[in-house]
Amino acid sequence: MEALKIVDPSLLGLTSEQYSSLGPYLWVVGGSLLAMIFAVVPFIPARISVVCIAIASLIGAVVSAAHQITADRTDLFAGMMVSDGYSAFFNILFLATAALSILASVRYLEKQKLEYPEYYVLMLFSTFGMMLMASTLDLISIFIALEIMSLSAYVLVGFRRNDRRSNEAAMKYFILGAAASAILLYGTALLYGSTGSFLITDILARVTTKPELMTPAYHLGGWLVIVGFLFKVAAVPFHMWMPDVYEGAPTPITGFMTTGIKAASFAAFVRVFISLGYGKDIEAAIGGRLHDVLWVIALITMFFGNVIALTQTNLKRMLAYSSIANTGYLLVGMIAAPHSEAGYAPILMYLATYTVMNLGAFSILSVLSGKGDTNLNLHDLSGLARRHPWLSFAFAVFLFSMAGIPPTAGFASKYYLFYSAIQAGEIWLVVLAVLCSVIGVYYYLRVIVYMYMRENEGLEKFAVPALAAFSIAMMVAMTLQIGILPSKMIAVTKKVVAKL
Amino acid sequence: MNTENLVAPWVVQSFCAMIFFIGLSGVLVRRNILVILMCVELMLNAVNLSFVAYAHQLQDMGGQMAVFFIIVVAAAESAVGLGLLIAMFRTLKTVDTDEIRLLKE
Amino acid sequence: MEWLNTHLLTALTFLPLAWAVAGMAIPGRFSKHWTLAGSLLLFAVSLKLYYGFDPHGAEFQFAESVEWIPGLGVNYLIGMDGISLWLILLTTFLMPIVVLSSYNGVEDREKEYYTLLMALQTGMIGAFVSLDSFLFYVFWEAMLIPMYFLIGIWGGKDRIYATMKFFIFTMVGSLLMLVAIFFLAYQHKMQFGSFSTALVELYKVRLDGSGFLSTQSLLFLAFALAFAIKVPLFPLHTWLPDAHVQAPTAGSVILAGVLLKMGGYGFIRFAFPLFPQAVVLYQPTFLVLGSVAIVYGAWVAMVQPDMKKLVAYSSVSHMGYVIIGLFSLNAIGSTGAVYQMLNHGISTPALFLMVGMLYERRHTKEIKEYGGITKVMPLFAVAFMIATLSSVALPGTNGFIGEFLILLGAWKANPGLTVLAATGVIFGAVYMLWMIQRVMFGPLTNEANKKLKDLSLREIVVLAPLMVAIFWMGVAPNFFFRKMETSITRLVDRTAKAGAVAVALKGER
Amino acid sequence: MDISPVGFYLFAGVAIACSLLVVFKKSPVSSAFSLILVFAAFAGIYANLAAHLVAALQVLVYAGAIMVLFIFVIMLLSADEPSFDMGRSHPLVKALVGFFCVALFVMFVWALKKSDHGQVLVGPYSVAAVAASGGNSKVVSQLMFTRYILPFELTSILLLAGIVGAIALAKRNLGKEGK
Amino acid sequence: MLKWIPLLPLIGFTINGFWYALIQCRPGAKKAGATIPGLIATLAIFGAFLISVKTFLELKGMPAEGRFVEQHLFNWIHVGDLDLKMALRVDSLSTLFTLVITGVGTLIHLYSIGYMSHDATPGKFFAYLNLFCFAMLMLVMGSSLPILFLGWEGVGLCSYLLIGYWYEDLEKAKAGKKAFIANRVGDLGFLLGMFMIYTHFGTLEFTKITELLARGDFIAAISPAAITATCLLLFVGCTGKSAQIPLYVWLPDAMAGPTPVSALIHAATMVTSGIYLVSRLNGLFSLSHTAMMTMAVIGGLTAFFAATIAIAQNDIKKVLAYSTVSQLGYMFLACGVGAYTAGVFHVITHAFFKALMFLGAGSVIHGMHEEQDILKMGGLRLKMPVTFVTFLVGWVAICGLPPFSGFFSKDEILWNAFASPHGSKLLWVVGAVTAAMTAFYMTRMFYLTFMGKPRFDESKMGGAHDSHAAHGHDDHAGHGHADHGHAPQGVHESPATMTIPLVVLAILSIVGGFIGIPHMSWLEEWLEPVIPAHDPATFTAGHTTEYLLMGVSTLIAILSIAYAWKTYTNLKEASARKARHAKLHETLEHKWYVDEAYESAVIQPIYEMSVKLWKNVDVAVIDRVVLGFGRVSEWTGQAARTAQTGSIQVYAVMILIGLALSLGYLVRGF
Repeated sequence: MEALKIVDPSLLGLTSEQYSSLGPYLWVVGGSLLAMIFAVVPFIPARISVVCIAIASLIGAVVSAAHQITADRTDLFAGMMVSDGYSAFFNILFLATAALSILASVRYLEKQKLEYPEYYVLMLFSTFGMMLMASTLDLISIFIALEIMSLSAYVLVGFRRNDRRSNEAAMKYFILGAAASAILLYGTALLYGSTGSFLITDILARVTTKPELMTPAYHLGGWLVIVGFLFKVAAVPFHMWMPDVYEGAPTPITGFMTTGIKAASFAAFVRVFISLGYGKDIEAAIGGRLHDVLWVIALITMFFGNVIALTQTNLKRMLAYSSIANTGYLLVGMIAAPHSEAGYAPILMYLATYTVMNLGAFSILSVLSGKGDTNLNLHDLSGLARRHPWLSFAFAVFLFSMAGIPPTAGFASKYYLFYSAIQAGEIWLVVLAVLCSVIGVYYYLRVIVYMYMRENEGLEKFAVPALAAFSIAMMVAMTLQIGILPSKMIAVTKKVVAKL
Repeated sequence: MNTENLVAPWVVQSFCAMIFFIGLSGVLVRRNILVILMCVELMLNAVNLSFVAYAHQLQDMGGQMAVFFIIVVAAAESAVGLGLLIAMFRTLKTVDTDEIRLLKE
Repeated sequence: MEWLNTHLLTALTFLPLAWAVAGMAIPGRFSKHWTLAGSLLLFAVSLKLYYGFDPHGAEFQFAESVEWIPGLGVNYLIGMDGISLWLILLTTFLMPIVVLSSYNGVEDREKEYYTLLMALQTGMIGAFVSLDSFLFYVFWEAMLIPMYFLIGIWGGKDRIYATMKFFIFTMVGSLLMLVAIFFLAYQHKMQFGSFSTALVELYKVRLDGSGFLSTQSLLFLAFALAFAIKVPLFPLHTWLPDAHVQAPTAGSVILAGVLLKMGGYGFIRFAFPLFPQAVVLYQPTFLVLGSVAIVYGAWVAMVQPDMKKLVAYSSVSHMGYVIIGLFSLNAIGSTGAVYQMLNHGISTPALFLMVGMLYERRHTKEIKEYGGITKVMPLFAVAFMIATLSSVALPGTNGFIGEFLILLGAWKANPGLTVLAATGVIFGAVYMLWMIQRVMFGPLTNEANKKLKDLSLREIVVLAPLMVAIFWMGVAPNFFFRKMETSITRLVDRTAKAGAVAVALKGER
Repeated sequence: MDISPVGFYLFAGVAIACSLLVVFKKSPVSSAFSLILVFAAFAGIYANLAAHLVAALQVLVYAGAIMVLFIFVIMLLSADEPSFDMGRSHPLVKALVGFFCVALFVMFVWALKKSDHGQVLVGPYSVAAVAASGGNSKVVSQLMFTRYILPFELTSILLLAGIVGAIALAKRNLGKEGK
Repeated sequence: MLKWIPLLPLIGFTINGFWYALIQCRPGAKKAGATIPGLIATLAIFGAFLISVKTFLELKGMPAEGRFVEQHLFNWIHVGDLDLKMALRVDSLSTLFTLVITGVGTLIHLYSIGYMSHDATPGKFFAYLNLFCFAMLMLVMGSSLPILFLGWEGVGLCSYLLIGYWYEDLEKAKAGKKAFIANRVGDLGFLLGMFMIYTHFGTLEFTKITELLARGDFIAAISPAAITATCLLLFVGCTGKSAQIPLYVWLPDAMAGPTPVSALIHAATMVTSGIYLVSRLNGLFSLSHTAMMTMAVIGGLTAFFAATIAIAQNDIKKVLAYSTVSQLGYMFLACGVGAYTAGVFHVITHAFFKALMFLGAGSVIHGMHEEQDILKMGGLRLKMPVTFVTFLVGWVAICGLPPFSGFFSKDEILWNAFASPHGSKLLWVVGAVTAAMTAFYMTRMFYLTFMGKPRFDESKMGGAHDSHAAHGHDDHAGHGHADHGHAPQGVHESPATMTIPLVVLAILSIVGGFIGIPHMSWLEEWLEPVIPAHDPATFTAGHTTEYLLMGVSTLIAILSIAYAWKTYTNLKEASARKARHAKLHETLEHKWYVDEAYESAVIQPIYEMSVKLWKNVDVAVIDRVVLGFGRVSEWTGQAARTAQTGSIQVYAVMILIGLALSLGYLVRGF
């Protein structure tokens, strides 16, 4: 047997155009490293320098990511990583989430006496993990990116070290996260065993050319990977961890998690779901049963997400369950995507608007939360409109957007999603989804009732920090802009998804 | 090479599955967080073995590469996990999952 | 000014919103004058609409079309015909009256109050002009938010329950309508290759309308549910009394004056032309529901202790007439129904304004608190009497024309039911006159009533236009019919013919 | 596909026994030691499957580094009191876990058995070819730095994150606490 | 010229109305006198009277068949194939009615100036009176059924406003409400009748309807059942408006209004609109025998029934009210047997003598300072000579003694009841008995009021009477003329403005009969184009029986007058007889407990039903269902929420179960 020619020269070097496509990732990693260094520099107060570096690197990354959207697709690292419209779209989303979360948490950490620079470094690492999840095409790399994101998240959740609730939340998240990652990994192993490759593009190619590769082990592996992702996005049977973690974690982190981590998980989920080969004719996948199972999961996710949220008085837990409900709507999008003309575009749009809405809401909550992040209850909000008209107006816009009332982005994206779901023939699922969202309308409006219509014995007056006010205002503007003129956003998502 | 008394690939995979489920049941049943972490390691090892077995069957190096990365991930994970455990121990003075029921409903 | 001529409807729709936003800069004290000026200006602009509209011209005039969401085939398509002309004029006519009536009725957070009123107007006018079903839905929902806040913040004791119930009730109905709109757009794509939610396009979509549960019937039911809740039709009306009792005077005037018309307008603009067979199939059911609504509304109104609730239930009864008028599916009945919508938009707001005036004086709406106030408030008594006559449909007032045409139209469709519906004429007189007797006539027993002041000049100016309208619409209805008749007949005949043909086809098949 | 049955079944038996011990042993230390035995058994199987580098790593990293860390933490937290806490867990939980784990295992075995249909795909790296081109470690390391360069770099970031995280959590006083 | 007849009263109404609303009822305004508004109103109606006389003369000059004057005002409703024009049309029938309305109306307006001199708000009263005349004139001059309906409901409204004029007394307000609602029930029938006509005839114009009625082939096409139904529905409208059996209850209570109102509305004009409608559509009615028969029977029954009640009434106005109901019964009896001309004739004569007697009663009450109970009157012939004489004429006319108008019209009706093809002997008997009773109770009232010794104490009355407690019957506490309390002056004759109309009406009551003397009645020949006269051949009896019957009816009248006169000369004997059959008398006094019957049979159940409807259907069923959804989702939310126990074990087990179940389902598909 002669020696195998392993070394392939083309893999060694990186062409200049590949470098530019790696721009965003390099910015973020560079930023985090620099931040770590400045954290320990004696003279400059870490508080300011680390934040500035973090924001600067995020902005640099956004700029370079913006070029990628229009640039055509370039493959990197022997096909393991790709820089196409899809990944650029999500990169911008994650970078924006990170930037806005940092803006919201600067004053928050000061109030909570938690001003450690590690916070921002870990935030950058987690963002890096997310960006990779959206752009890697190889199962192992996706797993590693997932781990980068999750490890930083576990630490960030447990960041308030001497608070029992924060530790408890972090530990719960860690253990269940680890178990779920193991399940995902085992699925990858089974897929590898059936198709002989990690690259999802290869898997798709091999499965479509030789359908007999779809052995029971393949389906088993595929379902385990799907379950791994369902856990990450907190679909109902696997959602139990989310409310506790959201309640225990510091508020900006909850905001960061509910938007960033969910979006990243969905980004990877979409790529993997397409490559599993079930997309062509979802009704017939795994003997027609995959469609039914996903249908049921989507329904119970929407139903229980909304119904339990109805009973919550703690704001963070309520938004956690509303996030579960939104996962339900996204799952409806997933089921409908293969057969609808708009494909996965509605999911992307929904994720974008969902991120803007929730981030805005959580920034407001971080501004509202008092010392020690006491759990924020509904009646703390009563009469807020009288003392902070603009803040409560912003919160009302976000709530109306989550409830899906017309002039807001939430409405545009939710009904673009249902619109494409109807085209895919899922009429009864959409009717049920619509009825669940009516339950949602109730508890979103209940918050507005407390703010506007109750006498004000709630929180005492407090100063709204400038940074947070700026980010909230920007998000309100985005929500209304997308709500009134959604066509630009729809066009972008459609173009991005076309090359998927 | 007498082929008939060789170990069939599905047997190896079933063995991995068994180890995996023993690890999983350990995570579910045991209350001591340390043991839970160990069981997670056990599950990851089962997956590693499955990777190597498939690599061997498919005559492809991918499996072994994957194992290499999984070991690294497991290391990082347990580092953070134990860090969390220490932080929790410092405040809750216990490693029992039954104590941490503060966040519910 | 040239832009104004070509884009009159857009200007009309968004002028109030812009005016409200501009009003933000004005200190709270002056916002009410600012809003009054704005609403009067809007009324003037809408009169331009009246003179520009040529009844025998194109089906939809002052049409404007701009691409809004190409992905969904939705474009900003607005236009108006005879029906929406009068409903818009009703809205712009009522708004100055509402603003003037809440001059000293509202003390706290005045600026937000008037901003919400103007935003509400944008929503309403938008809904009346939009010819794209998605755009209609957007305005339909956007209208809810200002009303939600109006009732929620300035309302009565348990306003939160009322406003929440109002919002969720309308929301459930309208969401199913939205699903139906999407399905229609999808059918349009299947049959014509491209998505479109424009009304004129959707007319062309052919749907299987054979059975009671055929696709066309299900779609019709989805639309009908949304509009029946809004009308409100008998079984779905319980939100109305609560909303009215808790709403501030201005809120309930707009709610009764215009929002209830949205249901009727929705039926004749969307449900009828889109699903002719289903309309013919479900005609008897809705005729029965309408008649029951009339009698039920009248009977329950009779026993109400609270004046506002009584007038609210009277609205249920009046709108029952509108439903039978619409579903008689002939020119006379439908024209009567649309006219009845206008009448109801004049007489019920007058009644609500006067109850509001009493509330401002005595801070109670209970009938037993009053008695014999004609002695101290004679002019008020005259005005209240005129409004009652209009609501009781006395010939010479606007109510009679509406009810006469509706009953005549309904008689052609189904004589038996019309007898039941016509008994509403009696019960209508019973509950109104009994209320007048307990409030207006009889000895002046209650001490507090002795000191009541009669109508102030402002209040006279508020009520005068309504009184004039009552008689003008009663004596010279042709002035109104001329402009709306061709549109109504065009819609109704298309529905009746298409529906009948299909039913006949089904019959002989 | 030449796994010598004797070696494999021996190591497999040890591995299963020890992993059961890990789960059902009272004290965490004994669980830790039985886990080390499991790792050793696994290393044996790896060697049997001609994955020598992995076997070495298994022993060095898993048994050596991670388990040492575990034992160190057990001693640090003196969490070794023999609290056989499994007893206290809710009987229903145990019943459910038992039932569903067995059910899943049966499903897995059925699926794996059903899909074991011989050599559909064969890659170039047969045992002989690997030996020919310089042994397992050489091939693995060459692949590591050419085809699998991306995961390799990512793991470096991952470890970095792990370190920063562990310090942020466990370090006694992080700068001036609450300055 | 025609439009000025209704327009003048309308102008009168607007002037008085606005003057009252804008000036008089401002808080500080001084109290307006009755004369100025009175004059405006009277002039308005008098102008209308002059124009209607001119129109009458104009019509006289025209040839028989072309005898009508039309004037188109404007297009009222033009929708689809319905094209209603607001047009006035006066032909021989309606000109008679306009003459009666404007004539009697003028007299009553004049009378009211005096009567309402002490009232607080005369402007309002005269405004309403003029509005009534406008509505009544529209009713009779309308060229199509909807315009008639416009007038029909307009008069209903005015009667409501005028009955409840003294609104501070709750009883009066209730009476007004009762009148309006009773009318509304009738109007419902009328409305449905109109729809039937429209669907079958395609038009609502009278001229077109009469043309179609003439075309035999057209009538054959319509099913007889439909025609009967239409007639019956229209007749229901008439019973409501003209107070026949089922819906007459509102008329006696309508006496709560001021007396001129009772005279004008509830005697002369409004209540006769039913007859106008029936005679206007006589072509339609004569097509269906059953409708005619029901009309006759109900008319007869009402006449008899009302007469029995009238006997036991002590309030002077109540007696007159029931007598009006009875006389209306006669008119419908006439129309029922096909003698529409006789009906119209009786309308005219009745208008004269009944208005006379009401005004007479009014002046008695005015003189007796609001005393209405005839048992407390007596011997007024000396105190109020003019009222006495005119009342005497009215009394004689209504009893039907020969030279007076009452005799001719009532006799015409009895004769037709007896001999016409639609009539029957039984109907004549009922008519005759009722005639006897009419004579009895009228004589009783006349005697007790004017003859015998005065049974009242003059000194207590006079200036202070407005403060006396509201005893027994309703009093006019409302219109206190407290400001100029005059010295107690006893019973006095009414001023000239009140007595002149009495005299005029007395003359008319005498002369009125001569326009319809049997066999050479000018009236029959005048109404020929509108109401085709009966050809005598179809009659079941000849002229001789006619004269014979005339004699019999006169005889009955004389006998019952004598009998009544004898009984009431000595009161003690009369009260003794009353005690003997006390129970019958007591029931009569309570109007056969009809009001109480209606209350318990109709109004109470509806009230309870609506309370139940509101409480059970609205609150219990619909609201509970609606809130039910909320509660169910709340409950499931709570249940699902408790599953979140917080322990990691449970969460992990949930994942395991999720995984196992989904795989269990999927495995079969592998």
